[in-house]
Amino acid sequence: MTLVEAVNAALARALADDSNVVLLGEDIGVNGGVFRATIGLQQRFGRERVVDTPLAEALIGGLCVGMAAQGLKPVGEIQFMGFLYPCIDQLVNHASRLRHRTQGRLSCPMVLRVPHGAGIRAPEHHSESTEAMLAHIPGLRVVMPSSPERAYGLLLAAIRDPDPVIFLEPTRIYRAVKGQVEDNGEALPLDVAFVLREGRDVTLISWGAMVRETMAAADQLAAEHLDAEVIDLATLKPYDAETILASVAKTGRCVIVHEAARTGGFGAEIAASIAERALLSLLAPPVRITGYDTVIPLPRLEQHYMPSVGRIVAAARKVCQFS
Amino acid sequence: MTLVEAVNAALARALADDSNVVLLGEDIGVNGGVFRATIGLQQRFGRERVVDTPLAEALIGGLCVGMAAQGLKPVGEIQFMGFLYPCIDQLVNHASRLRHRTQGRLSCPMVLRVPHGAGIRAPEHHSESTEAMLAHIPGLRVVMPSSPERAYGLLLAAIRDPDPVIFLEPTRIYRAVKGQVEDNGEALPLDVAFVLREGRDVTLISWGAMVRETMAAADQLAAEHLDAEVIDLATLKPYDAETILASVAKTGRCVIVHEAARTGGFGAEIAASIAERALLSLLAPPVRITGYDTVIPLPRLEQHYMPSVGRIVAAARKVCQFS
Amino acid sequence: MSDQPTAGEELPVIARFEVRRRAYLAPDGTVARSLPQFAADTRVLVSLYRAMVLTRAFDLKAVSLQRTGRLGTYAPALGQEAVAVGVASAMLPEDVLLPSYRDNGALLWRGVKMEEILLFWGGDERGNDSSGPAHDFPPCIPVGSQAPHAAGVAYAFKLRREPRVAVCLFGDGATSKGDLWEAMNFAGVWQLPVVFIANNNQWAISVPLRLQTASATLAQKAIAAGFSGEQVDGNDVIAVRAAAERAVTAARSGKGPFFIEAVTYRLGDHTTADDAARYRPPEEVQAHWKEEPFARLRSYLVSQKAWGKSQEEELAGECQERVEAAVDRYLATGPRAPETMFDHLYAELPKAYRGQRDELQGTPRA
Amino acid sequence: MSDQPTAGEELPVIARFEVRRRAYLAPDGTVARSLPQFAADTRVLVSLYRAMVLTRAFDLKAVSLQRTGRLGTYAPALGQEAVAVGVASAMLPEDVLLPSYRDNGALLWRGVKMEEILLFWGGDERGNDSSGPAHDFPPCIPVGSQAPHAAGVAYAFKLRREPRVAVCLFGDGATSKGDLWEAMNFAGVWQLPVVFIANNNQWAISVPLRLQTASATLAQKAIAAGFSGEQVDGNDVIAVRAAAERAVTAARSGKGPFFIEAVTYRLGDHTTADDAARYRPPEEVQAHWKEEPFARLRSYLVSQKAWGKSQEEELAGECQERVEAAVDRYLATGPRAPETMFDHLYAELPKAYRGQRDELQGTPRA
Ligand SMILES: Cc1ncc(C[n+]2csc(CCOP(=O)(O)OP(=O)(O)O)c2C)c(N)n1
Ligand SMILES: Cc1ncc(C[n+]2csc(CCOP(=O)(O)OP(=O)(O)O)c2C)c(N)n1
Ligand SMILES: [Mg+2]
Ligand SMILES: [Mg+2]
Repeated sequence: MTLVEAVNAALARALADDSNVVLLGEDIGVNGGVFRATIGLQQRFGRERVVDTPLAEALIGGLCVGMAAQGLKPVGEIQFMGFLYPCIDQLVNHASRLRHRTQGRLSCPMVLRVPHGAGIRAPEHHSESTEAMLAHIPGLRVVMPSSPERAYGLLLAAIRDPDPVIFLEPTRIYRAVKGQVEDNGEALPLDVAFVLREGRDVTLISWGAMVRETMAAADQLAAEHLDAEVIDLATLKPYDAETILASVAKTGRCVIVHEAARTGGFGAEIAASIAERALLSLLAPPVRITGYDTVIPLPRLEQHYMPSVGRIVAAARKVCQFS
Repeated sequence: MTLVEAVNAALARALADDSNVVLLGEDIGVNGGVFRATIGLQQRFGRERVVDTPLAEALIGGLCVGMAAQGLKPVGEIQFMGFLYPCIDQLVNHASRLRHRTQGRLSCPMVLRVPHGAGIRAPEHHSESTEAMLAHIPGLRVVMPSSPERAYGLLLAAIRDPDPVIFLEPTRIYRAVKGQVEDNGEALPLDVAFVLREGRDVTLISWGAMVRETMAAADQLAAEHLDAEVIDLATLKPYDAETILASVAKTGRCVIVHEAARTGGFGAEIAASIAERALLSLLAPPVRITGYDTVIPLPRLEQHYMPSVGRIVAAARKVCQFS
Repeated sequence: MSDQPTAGEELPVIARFEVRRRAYLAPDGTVARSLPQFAADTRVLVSLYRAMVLTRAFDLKAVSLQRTGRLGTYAPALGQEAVAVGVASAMLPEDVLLPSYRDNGALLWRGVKMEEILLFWGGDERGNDSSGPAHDFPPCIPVGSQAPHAAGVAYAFKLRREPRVAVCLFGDGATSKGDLWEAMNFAGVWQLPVVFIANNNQWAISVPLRLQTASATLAQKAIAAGFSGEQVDGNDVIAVRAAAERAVTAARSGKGPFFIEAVTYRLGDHTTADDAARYRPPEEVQAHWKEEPFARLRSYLVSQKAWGKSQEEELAGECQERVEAAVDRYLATGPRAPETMFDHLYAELPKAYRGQRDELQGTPRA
Repeated sequence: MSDQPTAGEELPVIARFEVRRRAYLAPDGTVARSLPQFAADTRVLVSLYRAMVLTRAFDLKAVSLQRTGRLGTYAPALGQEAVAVGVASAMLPEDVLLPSYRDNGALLWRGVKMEEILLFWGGDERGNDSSGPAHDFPPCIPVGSQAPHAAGVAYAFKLRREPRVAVCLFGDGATSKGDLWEAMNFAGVWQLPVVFIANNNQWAISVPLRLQTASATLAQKAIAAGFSGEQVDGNDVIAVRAAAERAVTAARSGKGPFFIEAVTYRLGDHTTADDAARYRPPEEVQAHWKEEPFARLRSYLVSQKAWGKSQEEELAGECQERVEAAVDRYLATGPRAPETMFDHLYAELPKAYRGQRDELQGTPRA
């Protein structure tokens, strides 16, 4: 099953299990979504539970809040992350704090699915990776899977969660990776990082599509007899500092990898908390390998923008040589 | 002159000096803005250059982009930071990249002024400090003054700058501090941090309203014979890492103070870059003293949310004792 | 290019629209148009009058609490009481109200306690965990942003085939916001049971209506979303209730959304933080005092022998008492422990933030 | 509550609106309504026809480039050529065009080179540093978000007393976006020289118009902003140009904004990444082929002896040649150095980012 198929399977399962689940977004009905994540679902669950909305992102966010307050479990889709911005108002001012501002009288069990990131040679504004903007907002959860299994299990968890979850789906690996996924309705835990590979020499931390290059880098490093531990952060907000700190306590060295622009990216948070809470175990500076501090370029240069396996390997090597 | 008077003086100066400067926002005309930052300006420069807009923040951002592309120098006002969110789309997708996407054919010399932060016992949604969301966006400048002098000089610089600048004005010190400001039309440099107080023992880094508590903390520390260096970051994007690193190289210890929620706040970026580039000079972990990871509470509890002088002093003391 | 605009050309008309206006009681209390059915029972009108008087008594007290430092910034509804009361009186408890920050008349009607409203404006979140219908939304501060919620709520009703209606209140300024537009458009497409009600008090802080929009009425904005709107005299509580009742009933029976523009006037400052004298002449305000909603209804009730001086005095005393008692309860509300700022952030506070909460524990209550 | 909706009540009408429709040439090329002045000169019509043919030739080629891996995702305008061409032909060079991503006919008319358009869709920012008027906006991808820019541009014209007009093109889907609404409302208040033109091709990717909005026409949406709109037959380039010319001329002379709904049909896929057969029946598309904009204009020109087979063949050849030459230039465009991704990010790259740029230097060009 590909990652996008896993998303589809989780949505189908949630729709079948819970009549309160409603999907809404642009082109998610007959068309099955521009990435086909919702294919077949309108046919199966009807056009009232799989709703083609007008072209309006603030609306999609706000509808989810209203539906959620009424006990539905809306799962909205924003077509690309570049079109999420008009919806941020609804996320920050409402979704994230409806429970808090009413002291629990109302709540907002919604999920907003957003295809994330670059690398699919898409047009302008289609390749954004601004997860750090969301991970700063108290009251939200921000989740990003890096494999079909985790897409399935984390999406089910997100839908069942009683609070708002932004579920970022890395388009670059929608179809690029396949995995064995059992459609058994079992959720994976939120707020927990996954150790994808154990190692002693250096900790590599990443999330979403970049986990792929990070794992490839670990393979290459192994060939150089450097034993990398790889952590998929998976939930960015709230994130699992314990797993990271435990790993860095062991390795003393770390490289954080993300696709988003460097300055103020979520890697800064990880590096800061490592410095703050594990300084004495550090044998080398925590290094961030990230996208550059420029607008994500159009396809001709996008490959040069995203961290390559080579850059990760070089950084890890350097970190390991540091003394 | 108070900070808000300095803002007013800089705006008046800019309007007088350059006929391309246009102000726009809600209630900025006859009313002079809800904080009186634009008082008297419509009277003096006319209602076409000091424009009362309809109640629409995405519009204000987008108008600025259109005006700027035409060679005007729009200075928009958003009434409170909590109402900036609908405008983020225009900032991220357009203002920040108009020059880049047209490869210099068009540009966007706009300023967006936004009252920032808590501490004035204002209603819900009026006390936001989400500067980290903006400081992550390539192509923007994000500036926050901490005194009347810097408000005057940095705002003039922002208006004269050929690129978009988000100018965050800390409401808590709009009137709380007075300073000698000469209305001489002289700008201060952007992209540069200000060392407000030199010291050898610990570096305190802050921006905006929190600089006040940070300076007070330095005074208290001095009484304990701890010699704190205080840096006002002033420009958050792009920020002046050199000044910070030079200071930390000297002191080996630092406390970063901001009002915004901790996780993914801009303090993370500062701490990360210190860890990355100055690890070996660190004598103690870089510590962040910040707002909590919860919705900024309504006035009854807001004082407990914001970093207090006491928290800063305690952190600095601990950092200095670390070995 | 031709210099001649082809203005003379008579192109065929493919669509026609009109906006109507509803008003019954003239400012002097005479009946300008035969009253709607519900008004035949003067007891109903008395209940509306009483609610308006209570709203004003509460409002005046809230302003004075603010002036004496015992309340935060507060947005009075002076002169606009007929809108909130008229609308609320047309709703059923199971309907959902999505109010703005100036609709306390509606909140009170629906059972929110005065001390809860004070608590909210006094800077305490507990005020929003109120005694009104549990499904009602709290007052919305970011202007217009509650409109998509109203559409979402109405969608839930439609999906579950529940005969319930979402009622969304907002100001003239809000009609400039895109989110309101997006919500109305969606409501039109799905024929949702939602009523959009613009409280057109003619000012958005200092911005007069003519700088807010060029449209001749606000009611006509619904045309863009493919449904109808109506203007009502917002100082005539009978007109407001009649329009709201008609719209709510239609929505409840599947006839889709409706838009009501209630024209009134903000006789007071925008909020206690505002000084309206800065931007509008006292004469304008004076003139509008002649149209405010109390006098006309009272005159009418008196003319119907349904009201008199003694009732008026009794009501004043009763309101005074109720307000004072509520203020006492408000002022007696216990302090909060600072760590409660983490309460209800999530259903269960994630482990990651428990340390922060602990850090706050033990700091003095506020 | 009264059960009786007060439907019988005839409330007084306080505002009336109508929407008119403009169309001249019937699908078979006969004249359904006497033509506007400019059409008396068939050379003008021929120039429009030629521009439409070039647009389609370019479009078809772009799609085939994409299919063979030499271009990125591309949005063809098949069947909608009359809108972009008609609108552009009504503008002056000093006016500012704010196009969407499907308006290449307008870009070409205004002097943008085909290789520049290809470069942009080929994934290279240099394509937007184009040869059209330097003040025109690049194609806007986030739907509707260029509308506030158009208002800002028009505001600059008004402030400087320049007789120039901003022309904003967008699709039917865009009319659901709040930013368009906010921009129109502002344009109404300030009576700005801006023309809003909805290219109503009846689909927004897979969403048909009836799920996009309940409004009977898109033109009526202007009523909400306090100005007028008109529907035109968007397959009749004469109607589009006439409407645009009238609106642009009026705006230029200070008469304020106008809204045009050009009704046409998207005969092709939404983009090369889309397969429209998934969501609409081929019969619908077939039926609309009978109304497309070329045949009717050609028939009319032939009937006027202003066009014939030989011209048609010659034009086809000429377009073919121009397109091929442009494709050659596009494909021959040199690679870019990766560090150029930092060029034009700011007027001058801040010191903070120079190290990142340096890091990229020396990596292979693309
Ligand atoms: C989105 C947003 N922008 C700005 C504000 C600040 N503000 C509060 S009330 C107000 C005016 C609202 O006017 P209107 O909608 O007419 O309602 P009224 O206050 O007159 O009842 C403004 C600008 C806000 N609350 N929300
Ligand atoms: C704000 C935004 N949301 C979503 C998209 C994705 N998208 C691209 S085109 C399109 C449909 C646009 O429809 P319409 O406005 O009718 O223009 P058309 O493509 O038919 O010319 C969508 C949803 C986008 N580009 N921008
Ligand atoms: Mg108002
Ligand atoms: Mg369309």
